[in-house]
Amino acid sequence: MTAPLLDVRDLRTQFGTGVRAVKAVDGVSFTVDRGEILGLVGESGSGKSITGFSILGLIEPPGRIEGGRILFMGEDLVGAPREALRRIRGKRIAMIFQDPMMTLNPVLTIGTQMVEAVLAHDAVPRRTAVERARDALGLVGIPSPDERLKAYPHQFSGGMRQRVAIAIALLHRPDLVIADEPTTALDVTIQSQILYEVRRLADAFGMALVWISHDLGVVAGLADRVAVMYAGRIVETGTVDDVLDRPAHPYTRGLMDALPATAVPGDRLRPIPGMAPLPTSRPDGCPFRTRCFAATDACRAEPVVTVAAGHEWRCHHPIREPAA
Amino acid sequence: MAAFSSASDADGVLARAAAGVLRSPKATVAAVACVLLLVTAVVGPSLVPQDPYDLNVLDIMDAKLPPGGEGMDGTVFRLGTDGQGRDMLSAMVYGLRTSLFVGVLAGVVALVVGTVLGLVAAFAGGRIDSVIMRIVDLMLGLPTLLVALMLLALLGQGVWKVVLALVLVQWAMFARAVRGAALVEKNKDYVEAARMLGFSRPRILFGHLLPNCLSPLIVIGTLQVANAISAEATLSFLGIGLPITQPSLGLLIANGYTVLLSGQYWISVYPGLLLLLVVFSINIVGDRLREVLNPRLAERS
Amino acid sequence: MAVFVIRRLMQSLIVLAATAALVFLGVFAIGDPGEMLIPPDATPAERAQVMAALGLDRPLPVQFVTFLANILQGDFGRSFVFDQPSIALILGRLPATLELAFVALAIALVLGLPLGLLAGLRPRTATDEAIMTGSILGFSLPNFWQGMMLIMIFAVWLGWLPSTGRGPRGTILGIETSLASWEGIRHLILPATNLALFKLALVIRLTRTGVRETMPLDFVKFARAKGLTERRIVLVHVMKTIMIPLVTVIGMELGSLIAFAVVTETIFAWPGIGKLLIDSIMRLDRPVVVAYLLVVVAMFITLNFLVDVLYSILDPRIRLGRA
Amino acid sequence: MTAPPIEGPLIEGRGLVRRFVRDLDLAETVAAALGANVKREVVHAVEDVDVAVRSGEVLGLVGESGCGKSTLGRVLAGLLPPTDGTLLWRGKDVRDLTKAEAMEMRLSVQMIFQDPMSSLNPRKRILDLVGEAPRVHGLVRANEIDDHVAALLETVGLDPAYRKRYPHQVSGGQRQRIGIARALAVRPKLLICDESVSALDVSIQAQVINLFMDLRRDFDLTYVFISHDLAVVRHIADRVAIMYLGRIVEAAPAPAFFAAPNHPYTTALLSELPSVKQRRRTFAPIRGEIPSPLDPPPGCAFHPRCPRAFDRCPRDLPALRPIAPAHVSACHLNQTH
Repeated sequence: MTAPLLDVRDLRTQFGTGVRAVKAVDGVSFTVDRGEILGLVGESGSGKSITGFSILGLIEPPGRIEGGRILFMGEDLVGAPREALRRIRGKRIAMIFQDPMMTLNPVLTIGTQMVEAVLAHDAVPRRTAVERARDALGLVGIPSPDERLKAYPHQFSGGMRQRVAIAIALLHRPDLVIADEPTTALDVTIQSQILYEVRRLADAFGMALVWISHDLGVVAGLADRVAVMYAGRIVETGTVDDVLDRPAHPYTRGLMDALPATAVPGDRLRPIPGMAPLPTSRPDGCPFRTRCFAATDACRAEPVVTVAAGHEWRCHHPIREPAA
Repeated sequence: MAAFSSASDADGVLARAAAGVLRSPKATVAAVACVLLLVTAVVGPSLVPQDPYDLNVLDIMDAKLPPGGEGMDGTVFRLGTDGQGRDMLSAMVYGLRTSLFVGVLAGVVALVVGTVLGLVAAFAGGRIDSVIMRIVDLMLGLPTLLVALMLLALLGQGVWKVVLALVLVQWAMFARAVRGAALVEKNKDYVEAARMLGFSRPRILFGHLLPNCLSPLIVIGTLQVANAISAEATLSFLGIGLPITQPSLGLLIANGYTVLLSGQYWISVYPGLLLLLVVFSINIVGDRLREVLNPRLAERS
Repeated sequence: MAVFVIRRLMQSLIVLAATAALVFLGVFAIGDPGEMLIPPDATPAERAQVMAALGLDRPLPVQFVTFLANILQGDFGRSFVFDQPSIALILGRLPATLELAFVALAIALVLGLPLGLLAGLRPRTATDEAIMTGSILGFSLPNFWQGMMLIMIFAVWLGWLPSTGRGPRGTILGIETSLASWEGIRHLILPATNLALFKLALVIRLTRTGVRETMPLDFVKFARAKGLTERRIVLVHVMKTIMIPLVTVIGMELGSLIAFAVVTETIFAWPGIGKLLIDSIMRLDRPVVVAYLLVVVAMFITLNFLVDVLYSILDPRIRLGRA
Repeated sequence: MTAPPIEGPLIEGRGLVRRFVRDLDLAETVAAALGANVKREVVHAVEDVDVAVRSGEVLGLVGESGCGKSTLGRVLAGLLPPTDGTLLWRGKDVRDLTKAEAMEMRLSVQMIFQDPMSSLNPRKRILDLVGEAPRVHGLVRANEIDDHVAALLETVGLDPAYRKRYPHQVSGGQRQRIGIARALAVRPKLLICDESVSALDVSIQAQVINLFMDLRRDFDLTYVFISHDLAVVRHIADRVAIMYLGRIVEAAPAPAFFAAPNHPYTTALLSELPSVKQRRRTFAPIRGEIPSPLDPPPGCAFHPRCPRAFDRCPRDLPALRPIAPAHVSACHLNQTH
């Protein structure tokens, strides 16, 4: 087996210091292979977005990466020099943000913002950069790209802006794209259009994708593998089928059960009791034990990761269900 | 990201402001200075060696004594004397009284007038809003010092005239800030919720909305008091502010202007330092309040 | 953008009209216009004659129309003191004031932008604290007192620079200016510094606030994610964003510099319109005061209007229709 | 406050229209006269909507952003007067209500908002947030307010000790419960829930949906449940109405609706709904975006995006016609077959 494209090991990112430090990402490990789509799923505050930003070195004070390694094609990005990180950002690893209305600078044209992204990494003539920008716009299905290069972000709808952001991410044909809830702010029909383009482009260019989302449905439809985050940790990883059809961790199971779509209309839903603990006051041992139906005293101890045929979980009392 | 924030900063905007000031050593020192200056202004006349405007105690022979100089009757003038033989320290305390009185009064009146007009503009909307805001634009479009200067050139000197001029040039700032804040708050769901609950308009306006518009008022109010003190001093210095019978710090400085070049620096320098201390202290506190109460910055801290 | 410009143009005209009306009311309706327009030493006969000549015996609305008509023809009345048309006096002194204001603005910008940027990019560091405390001190210093201290220190004690007056003038690019000779510049340094310090403090604050509010925005983070250099992010993305509000304020401040020049010119005996104004107020030379007021307000409104046009060009959301 | 038992709908809108007009100001008029491209703007937020909600039912109002569902909710809530059409409360035109009846309606209809932070006044303690209305309207005696609020908090699943807290001191899900308690405090009949669970995490969303269903049973409540999420609406609603660009394009009892959706827009929405059961799916989106309500397309507003549009669609506005018992749809296709 060849080395994975991205190998995150025991990543720890925290905000602030001392007793009030918020351990947003608390020992996260996962891998992404070339061309693979990994869905990173979790509820708000689970640390999934911070994980994405950590990979690109975009954590700003008072936040910082406390420990762990982020091996990208064998090179450790943690502690890498700023200039080395900059050369990777946008070139080898690109990122798409959640709110398409906010990610483009309102006072610069789309063309300026695309051309500068080309020139940040490739010393090509301006004309070439403009051509590449135009081609990228065409690629993501934006009509009359020549004119649109001269337009400003406010002249685009939310869906179109997200297409522009994807076009910018694709400018350098990166090996990996990290997408942070890129369709959450969009309507269902527009979300579907974006997912269609993403799937098409990922297949065409063989990009790997880390798709960060709170929406299990989107991830189920798009991803090859899923990692489920809770309270700053990954509690379960595996193929989409393994994790969603045969969840081992009670939290994954709880998330699935809470979905209205999985219940009979009019019946009571089965929510996970309680609420996620604050990052400043997480219980010791398994952080889910205060909400878990299977919790015992054993859960006060740190659970270890169990691996079984590519399916991993971090639980003292995994759910054992017969394989379908 | 965090769904909770600390319980300590819960009790209203004033408590938040006070807590914010106390967290900064610099602002705390400035706030203490403000309080001390205020106390000095209030009780000062009973502490200082002479009533500088009682002509009976002045001796022209004591004129222009340098700091530490000894008068004809053996009195030591710590900060020297002015051209009439007046003790500078006493004159400064009296000047401080006048300066603070004019500044605080003008600031408070402008705040009240501006707040009422700003709220009315935000809520009445339509024509009333347009008229009020056009006047505000007009006032803010002209340099305040120029307008005050012109008003006083027309009206003549006097404490109340200076206060009136300062209020006229300052109310618009408050009106615009309150209207801006109120328009933002007005669109929040809690106002709709209050309407759904069948509350009367005054209850919604004053009970629900106004408390959420206080932050900018406190900040601007603080800074405008400093501004008013400074502007009054400038006008008095130019000879069109307060009359010579009620000298503020600005007038004291003006008195020393003519003799400054001949080396009698203390007549201008000491009142100037006191004026600087007053304005600087208030501005430090105001700046800190802006930092603490500015929602755009505070949300992220 | 057309709408924006038209709206501002209409507002400007309204302000101009309102100012004219206020000045008229101030001078003609409140108090005795004769007192303001006739030299105090005139005899009663002269007085009556002048009143009739000026049309002051006619009803107020008629007077207002006459007043407006005279202004539109460039007739702002004659100065009692100089016995010249007051408008000529003002225009003759204007270049000195403009020179002072522009040099002061240049100083404020050249120093203020970098300092504000520095403070904004390093919030809550010692650098930031020092710059910001300095800036608060800057706008707390009473302008006139600060001018006196500058004279005391640099002219009286150190003897480096002249204390008052305008130096020799030369011509650069067809403009008569003090900047043409070193002696002229020496005379300009203290008054320009005095006028600039307050605005410098303001430019620093505005820049810093702008930077601090812009840096956490998503588009800055996205620019980083694109692999842009920090230099380009700050100089292009952040600067362009904060220039838009900054231009407005700076434009307004140029106007207020002209107004504040009243103080600086008085202290440094700079022969501009500000000093003329104070002298005229002291000598009860009302026609000059009226002319000053109308000219300065007109200038001010023109400036604001130009700034608004510039703003609408800078901000694409306005240039291309409503945001 | 008790009303006589009624037949017919609790609240009903007939031909409701709500437009937002922005007239040209003087400057714009001048600019327009000079040839600038400025026009009077009319947002057609709600166009000719008939809607009736029977006592005790849950009507799900579904559509994408900009379709007018929130505006319609606010018109029904009495927050926005309709530009045209009639609103009836218990069968009586709201314009004819006496003062007492109007107040009864005002309190009987309450709204639950999307953003639980913005809908709670940040300067008030939870005790005041929930207790102010019953106190002001004299529903509860002053000395009983505290107990009343405590009981209400317990009803919505909150610790009564929270009375002394401020909204920012509790979590998002708890804030939404406070909003619900505040509405319950005035003993409403009808709750208009505007995207009330959209901002919540899945596990919390399920808790709040359960709460809504419990309250419906315990307090005999009627709901207008506005949401963009068909999965949630399918779970909670008895009847579903789909809006597109200000108009209702399809409405039916929930089971019939989900079993046999009729309108092309509805079928597109349903097929694009993400589902955990579909893996590595091929997405087949409908093209285009929702047009601007400033300038709705002629004929059927959906025709520019409709995969099955034909020559009649840009010409004629399709009417809502019955296609099955209680199932209406506005599509020309229904008449050609």
